Amino acid sequence: MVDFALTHAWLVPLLPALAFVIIVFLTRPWPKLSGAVSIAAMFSSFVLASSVAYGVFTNPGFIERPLIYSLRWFGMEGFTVDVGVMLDPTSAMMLFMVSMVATLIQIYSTGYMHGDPQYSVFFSYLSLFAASMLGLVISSNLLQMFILWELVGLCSFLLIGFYTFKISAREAAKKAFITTRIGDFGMLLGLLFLQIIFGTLDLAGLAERVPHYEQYGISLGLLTLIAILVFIGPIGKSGQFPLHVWLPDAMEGPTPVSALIHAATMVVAGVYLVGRTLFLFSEVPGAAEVIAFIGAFTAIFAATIAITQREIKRILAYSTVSQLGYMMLALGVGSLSAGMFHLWTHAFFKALMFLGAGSVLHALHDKADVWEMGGLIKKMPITGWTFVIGGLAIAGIPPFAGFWSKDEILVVTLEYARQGHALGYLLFFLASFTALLTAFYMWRMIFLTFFGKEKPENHPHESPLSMTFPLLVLAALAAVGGLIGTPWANVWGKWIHFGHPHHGEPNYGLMFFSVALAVAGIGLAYRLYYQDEEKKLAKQLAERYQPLYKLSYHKYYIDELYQWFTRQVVDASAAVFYWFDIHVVDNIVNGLAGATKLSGQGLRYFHTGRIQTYALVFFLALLVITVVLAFGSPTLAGSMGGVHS
Amino acid sequence: MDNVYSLLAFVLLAGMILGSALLVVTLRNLVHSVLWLIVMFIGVAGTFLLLNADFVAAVQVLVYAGAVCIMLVFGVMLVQRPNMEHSNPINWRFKLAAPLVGGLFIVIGLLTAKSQLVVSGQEVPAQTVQALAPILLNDFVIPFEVAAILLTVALTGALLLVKEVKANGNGS
Amino acid sequence: MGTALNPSYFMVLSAALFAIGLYGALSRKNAIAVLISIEIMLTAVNINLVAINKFLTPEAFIGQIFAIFVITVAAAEVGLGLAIIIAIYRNRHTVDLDDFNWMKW
Amino acid sequence: MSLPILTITLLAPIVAALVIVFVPKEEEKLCKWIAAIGTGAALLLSLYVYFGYDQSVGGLQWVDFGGPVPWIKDLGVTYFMAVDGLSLPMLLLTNLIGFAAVFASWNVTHRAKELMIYLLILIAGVMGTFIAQDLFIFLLFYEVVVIPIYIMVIIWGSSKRVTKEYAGMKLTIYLLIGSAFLLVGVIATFIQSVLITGQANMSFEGLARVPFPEDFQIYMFGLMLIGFGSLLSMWPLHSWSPDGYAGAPTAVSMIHAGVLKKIGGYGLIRIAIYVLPLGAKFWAPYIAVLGVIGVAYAAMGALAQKDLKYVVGYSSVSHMGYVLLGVASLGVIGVNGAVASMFAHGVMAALFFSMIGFIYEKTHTRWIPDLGGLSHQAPRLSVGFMMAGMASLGLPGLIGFVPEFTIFVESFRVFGWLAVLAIAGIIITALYVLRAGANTLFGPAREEYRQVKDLRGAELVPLVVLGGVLVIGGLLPSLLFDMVNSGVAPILAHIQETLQIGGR
Repeated sequence: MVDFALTHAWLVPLLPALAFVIIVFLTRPWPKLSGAVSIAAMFSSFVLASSVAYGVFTNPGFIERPLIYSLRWFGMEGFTVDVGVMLDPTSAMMLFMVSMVATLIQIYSTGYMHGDPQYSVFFSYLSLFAASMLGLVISSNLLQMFILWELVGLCSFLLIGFYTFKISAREAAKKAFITTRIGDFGMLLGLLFLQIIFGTLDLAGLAERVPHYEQYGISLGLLTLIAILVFIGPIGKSGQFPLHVWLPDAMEGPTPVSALIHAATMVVAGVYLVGRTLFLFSEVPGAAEVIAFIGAFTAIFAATIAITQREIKRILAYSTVSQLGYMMLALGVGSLSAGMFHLWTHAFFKALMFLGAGSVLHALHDKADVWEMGGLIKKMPITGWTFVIGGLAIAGIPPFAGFWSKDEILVVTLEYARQGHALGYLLFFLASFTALLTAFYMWRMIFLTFFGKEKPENHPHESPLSMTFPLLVLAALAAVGGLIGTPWANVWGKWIHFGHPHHGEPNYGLMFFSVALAVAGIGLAYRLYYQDEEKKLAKQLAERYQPLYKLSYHKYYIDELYQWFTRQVVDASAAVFYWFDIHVVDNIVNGLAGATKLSGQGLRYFHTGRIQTYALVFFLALLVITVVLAFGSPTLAGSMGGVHS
Repeated sequence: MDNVYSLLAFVLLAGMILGSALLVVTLRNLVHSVLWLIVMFIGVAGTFLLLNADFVAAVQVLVYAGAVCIMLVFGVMLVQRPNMEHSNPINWRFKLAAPLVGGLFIVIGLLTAKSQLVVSGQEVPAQTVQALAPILLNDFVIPFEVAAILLTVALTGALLLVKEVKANGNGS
Repeated sequence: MGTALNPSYFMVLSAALFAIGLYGALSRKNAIAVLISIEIMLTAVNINLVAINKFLTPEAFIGQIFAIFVITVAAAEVGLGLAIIIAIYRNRHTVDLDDFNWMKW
Repeated sequence: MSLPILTITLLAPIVAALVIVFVPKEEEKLCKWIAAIGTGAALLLSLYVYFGYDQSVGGLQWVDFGGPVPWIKDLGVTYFMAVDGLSLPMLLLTNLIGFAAVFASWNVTHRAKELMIYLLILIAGVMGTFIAQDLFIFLLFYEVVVIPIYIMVIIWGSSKRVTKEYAGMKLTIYLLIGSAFLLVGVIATFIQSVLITGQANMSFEGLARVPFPEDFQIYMFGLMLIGFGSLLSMWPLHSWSPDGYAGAPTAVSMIHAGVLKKIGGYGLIRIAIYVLPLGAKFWAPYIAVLGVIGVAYAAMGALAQKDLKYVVGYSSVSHMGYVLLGVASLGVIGVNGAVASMFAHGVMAALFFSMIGFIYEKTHTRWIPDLGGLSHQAPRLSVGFMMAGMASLGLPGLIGFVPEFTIFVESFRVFGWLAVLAIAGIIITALYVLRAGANTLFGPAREEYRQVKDLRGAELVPLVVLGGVLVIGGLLPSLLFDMVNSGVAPILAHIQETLQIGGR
């Protein structure tokens, strides 16, 4: 089984793809059947992925020498692209995680989407998404990865815009696609550079060649540029500043989508890509620094926005952006292990919280403002308590999952600073402060939503088992999922690392510091939003720091800026181009046509319509020609001179 | 002395042809023009006889002097108003046309004078019809048939044209 | 050559007849007169053909056959031409060619 | 190989057209079925030829009548029908789109019989240009194409920003002016070849072997560039494209954008570059610049449009910019990409236009602000539209991406940062395609389109055929690329050889 799984890992993405085809062409009219097909395929895929993971994690050889098999996709002289499978601990972990979360979320969706007229379509999209994402994870080639990366983006577009009757959903879908497209443009350029310079896009091949870049005749500067170009892709996909704007809007999609795509899987594709190409970034310290800074900045930036948002899914979205920044930071300071670890734990607790939020929305009939909720934990105990577990995990309270991964990131950042990197301590400070803010805004949300006074106008009820079951599973994972990466027995770091495995001594001081931050954040939230039943203090603070509050509430007006740019710059220049086209280019053409017409109009007066005049002119011309031919030129006249028999 | 007679005949025929042709194109009365046209055609037929082309001469008399002229007279009568006196006016172009045709005549004449024609010296057989028939019905059978079709088509076309207009005339 | 008949005579005769016909075709207003003038021009050509046949290629008879074809076509042409003129006359009540100017611009 | 299969393929639509001539015009359905059978037969035959072509051997295959059949001896014109890896994709494309176009016109009731006849003549004409290996025959078919186009636009077109008469005239005149320049270049080239070699030969292969002097090549290439460029809607000779497509009926837009335009690119490679490599080398940078301008300029133009057909019209100009860029790279990878891109664009543009045609048929408008929410009433239509749009913006997994990427690889290597501007076009493309697509299909369902019916029966054929090709070509690009490569590689090898000899 395990050997079969290892050699047939391509079946993992193929099964959901098949499910997609089956649903689209066969079972669309029967929603229940479609859902069953989709879940069955996904679950088989999960089983297979587990076997793959088992196979990989029992064979340490895969750490250094990944299992790769591929076949030629297309090619020509000087440019061949293979597609294939590359299995190492990192991809096996992702494979396992993605297929599991996807399975859980599909189960959840049977409850959440119950009765939706587009039920089958929804499951077909989910299947297609899972197929693309799993394919991305096992890609052995950057172009293959890019292709699936784009397909993932397409699914995201379709799923965000799933409620097609909502204009906001439509706009959000467009925004998501176009914003990530900008990132893809940079990435595409980077890939082109890599292809042209190194002659391959195979990850293994590149990993071999990039360290010897000087032999390929390029400077460190160019390599830095390439690395940054490649990184623009993840900036778009993983919602890093300044291309983060689409992610919060993406919450227009159904909640399972938000959980699956915009928390657990797709958005981490960027992180995963950076992890996959870390051989490139580790060569160029400049690019790595850029990543670290963008990561850290995104983390704090999104956190400051999240503290004032009112919609439950939006808060979670900004928290996602912030956590993704965290992962990037870890990768930027050179620790694949820490970044992937946070990706792993984050997938569980964030999926959990999104699904919990979905459960809440389901119960409250899509009322999303946290200020209008309260006391829900009494009516929805499973949702509430699992949500609390998620909150503890993300805030970084031991022994929940988030603590270990966050601690790991703080450790590596501190080490990075200690190695004498300029501004390394700034990174550490940003990371720590973000941790504090994270705990604060998460618990602000939890207190407002689940605790405090019940609102009489709400009639919440607990969700069905199909929805709570995934919550319970995810809660369990969020609680214990981090234990494989404790500093005392770092199984995680042993398997998933780049370069030399990380053997950090447990840093108790830092651990304490991190817990203190989390507790402080929670405490602050407790003081402001639980103890203070009228929330007077919170309101007062908002009053006093009105400009800051507004800045945060309006997300630093970045959306407005982009909108202004699109409207006033892009559209306006498009209008200018169009004006130029119909008034200049076209008028040149029409002018030529007009000139022709005018000359025709002038010449037409020669056409008197009197046939005898024509004949007169004809014979005059004949006479002239005859005279010229016969008497003008001696040679011609000679030839005209006689009739020869 | 054959030569002298034939020369004399040529001069007389040429005078008859050119004179009547000039009258055709200058007379004001169209009916008179047509009558002089018959004279001209007969003159031409005489010329053909002079040229040992008896069959062509016969055809000339039959077709031109006979059929065509009759048709023309009918045509004139069908379209012309009762007043025949000025039925054939001259337009402004004659001032240009006269020098033009004069020039054309001179040029052709000059070219003819310059040409060195190689006269074969052989005589044309006296009986041309026997010689013509096999050529016309063997070598030229396809053009011959095409000409026949052309005539039929022309006849039908003419009928159609005239008939159609009549129908329209009734209708309007 | 003396007094013997010469092809040049016939050619000049033909040229003169052609010129007269052309003059008529260009200068008359009446469409039928123009048709008549065209007949004169065709006849002129026929004289030429037959004359060349006699003097240059007496054996071949091509000239005479050509003349016969020309006569045939001319007859057809007169028939059709007259039909057209009559048709136009029925519609326009004129045979003056200068009034036939609806083909202009 | 005794059967002249290419000639049969060429004749299939013509025979169908002849049969339709004898069908009473009231029998519209029968006319359409005959047209469908004719184009379907041609499609099957061309598929047979495509998959029967031996790529490992390469070169001209499926030669009709065993070789060139002399036609006009004095001019060296021969009836020479054969295909190689360059013409085969185009042949297949023609028949795919032709077949789909018949079904896209399924609902036309106004003079349907004549429409089908012209459509079939058009298809046959386009096909002929691609399988002719003789310059004269190529031009002959090229001119054949012009006539039905004009008539079809005038009779079945629609007037929006410009009247259909204006659009038809513009389209036709551009085609004719292009062909006039082309003709001058071709005739001069032919005469020069006679002067150099002393014998008349009009086949492409024969002409390619003639060593033309460099100056001559440069001038002639310039002429041909104007000719083929205006056909390919190369900036600034593109302005017929949006107006023409907007005015034309669906079938004409499909065939015109889908394949007729590609005659320009095909001719550029097959005739201009193949016969005049030194001229190509001189002009390549200019072509690249014009291509890049075309990409950016037309993409911006498309962004400003509100009429769906104008969006696609400008977008096709933009895509042709990529093709030009690929051609201008004069490298195997780039030219491969350009040819594959022509194929890809043909399929997607045809699908786009057929879907727009259906939208127009059902809603009587193409004005984007008036549309919206169609995905509720017409999900299949929306799928087709979105597929075309996604292929157009180069979504991987559909046919558009790999050719585009291939072009990028080569042009980026050859032209460096110039190509970046073109690559940036993908962002603008995404912007306008998504705007057009999302605003038409998504959003709240509109009351006035409540009665809109989804695609059914015969209307599904364009979606199935072209959409299927989009997906298959996207997932298995080697099907297309191996074929293209077998045709392009020898041509470029020949060019490289010439350049090395003539390069001095």
